[in-house]
Amino acid sequence: MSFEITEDAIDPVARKAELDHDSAGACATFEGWVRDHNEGEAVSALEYEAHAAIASAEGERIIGEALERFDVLEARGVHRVGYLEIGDCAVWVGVSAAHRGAAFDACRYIIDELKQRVPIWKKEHYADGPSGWINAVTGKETPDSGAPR
Amino acid sequence: MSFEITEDAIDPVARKAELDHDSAGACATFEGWVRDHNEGEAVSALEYEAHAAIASAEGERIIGEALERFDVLEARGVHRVGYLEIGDCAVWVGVSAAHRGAAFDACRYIIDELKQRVPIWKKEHYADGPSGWINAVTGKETPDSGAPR
Amino acid sequence: MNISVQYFAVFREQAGRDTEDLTTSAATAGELFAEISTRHGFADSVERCKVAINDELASWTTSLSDGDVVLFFPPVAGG
Amino acid sequence: MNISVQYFAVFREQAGRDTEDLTTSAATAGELFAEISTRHGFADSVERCKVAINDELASWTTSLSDGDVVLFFPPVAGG
Repeated sequence: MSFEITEDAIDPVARKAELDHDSAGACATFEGWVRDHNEGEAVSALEYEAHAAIASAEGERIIGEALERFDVLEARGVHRVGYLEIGDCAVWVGVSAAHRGAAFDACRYIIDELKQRVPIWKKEHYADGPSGWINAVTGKETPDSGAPR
Repeated sequence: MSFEITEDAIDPVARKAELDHDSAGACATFEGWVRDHNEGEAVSALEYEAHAAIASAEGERIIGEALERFDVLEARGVHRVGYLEIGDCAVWVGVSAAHRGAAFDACRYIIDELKQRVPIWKKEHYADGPSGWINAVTGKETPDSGAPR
Repeated sequence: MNISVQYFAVFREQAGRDTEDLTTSAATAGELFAEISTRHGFADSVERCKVAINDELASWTTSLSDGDVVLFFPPVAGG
Repeated sequence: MNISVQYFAVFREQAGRDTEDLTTSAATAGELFAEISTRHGFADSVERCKVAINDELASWTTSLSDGDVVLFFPPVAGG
């Protein structure tokens, strides 16, 4: 399995070991961390929700695309769900290749596509106020009435 | 110290910890591994030589340039010297930033500049023959007579 | 036609529920979304949302069949 | 003028030594490189090599002074 949705803390060391390959001269990784701000607001924590089955399948598809499009050897991704705190790793992507150009390009392709296509949502908890669902398209939060309007 | 030349095995976990920052939402890393081939020849090991003082100073300069040019929070690099085997990590670069675009761009800038500017040389040991110094410009080895001609 | 709908993230909160069983004359996923979107006051447009039918991503023009489970996904925001 | 030269990597192997003390009339680092390059049969052109004087990177047009330690670097290949 090249892509996984998990409720556990991500272990980058174990994941990177899956990229080992005697022909690999380059390894590019990306980690998305929970940061303390978004669009000027102080964030205290994040909650990630996913449709695990569809998210896993779409993540696998993206990894497969990267392996086809770029001259790379191995590629893996994992996204965590649940309640995360500042500094926690929410997503990890890693790619190994003979040369660095393809490793960087594939790694960036995977994270860009994951963020656009995989059914995962995040709700920000603010230091000074209620929470809000984040909208990847605008970066702004979606109105969250908490009840039908 | 943001850049270091070391004779010891590189510890990516310890290095990455230096990138922690509450405002960081993205972390891009690059590792250069010793691969089992170059330009069609089977490689059994690599030997890296550096002028440590000048290499460290030039590496620090490159990290400083990356911090100025890109909207990043922390950047670090380390290059190992000595005798390395297939799969060993020869160079590690890591960058943290609020957003992923700057993290990727700065990480790539640093490794590209390191490879062009820092006085480090590598000698390949081949599975079936003598060794040869590698030339970054052409990717081919430089004639190595082992004695004045 | 009887359809079972599942809501995620902000849609779940705006609809005030996880799932909903309903009878509809909507022929496609897109028509069903328009119908529900009006009723629950969803703020997001169809272009930015996604739909899955019976646990597979589908398109808004996919025809609905009796007994389908339709999942409405607001704009994604992983990473 | 007395200069001390240090060789690295393939230059060290081609020169058959780490260091060399010599008397030269070369005015610049580039002139000294040309002189030595011919003698030791270095294959690399000045455009692809680097020079450091007294442990600081320098340019090929830098003037030499008596007692300088000049380091000749073949094309680098880290990573």
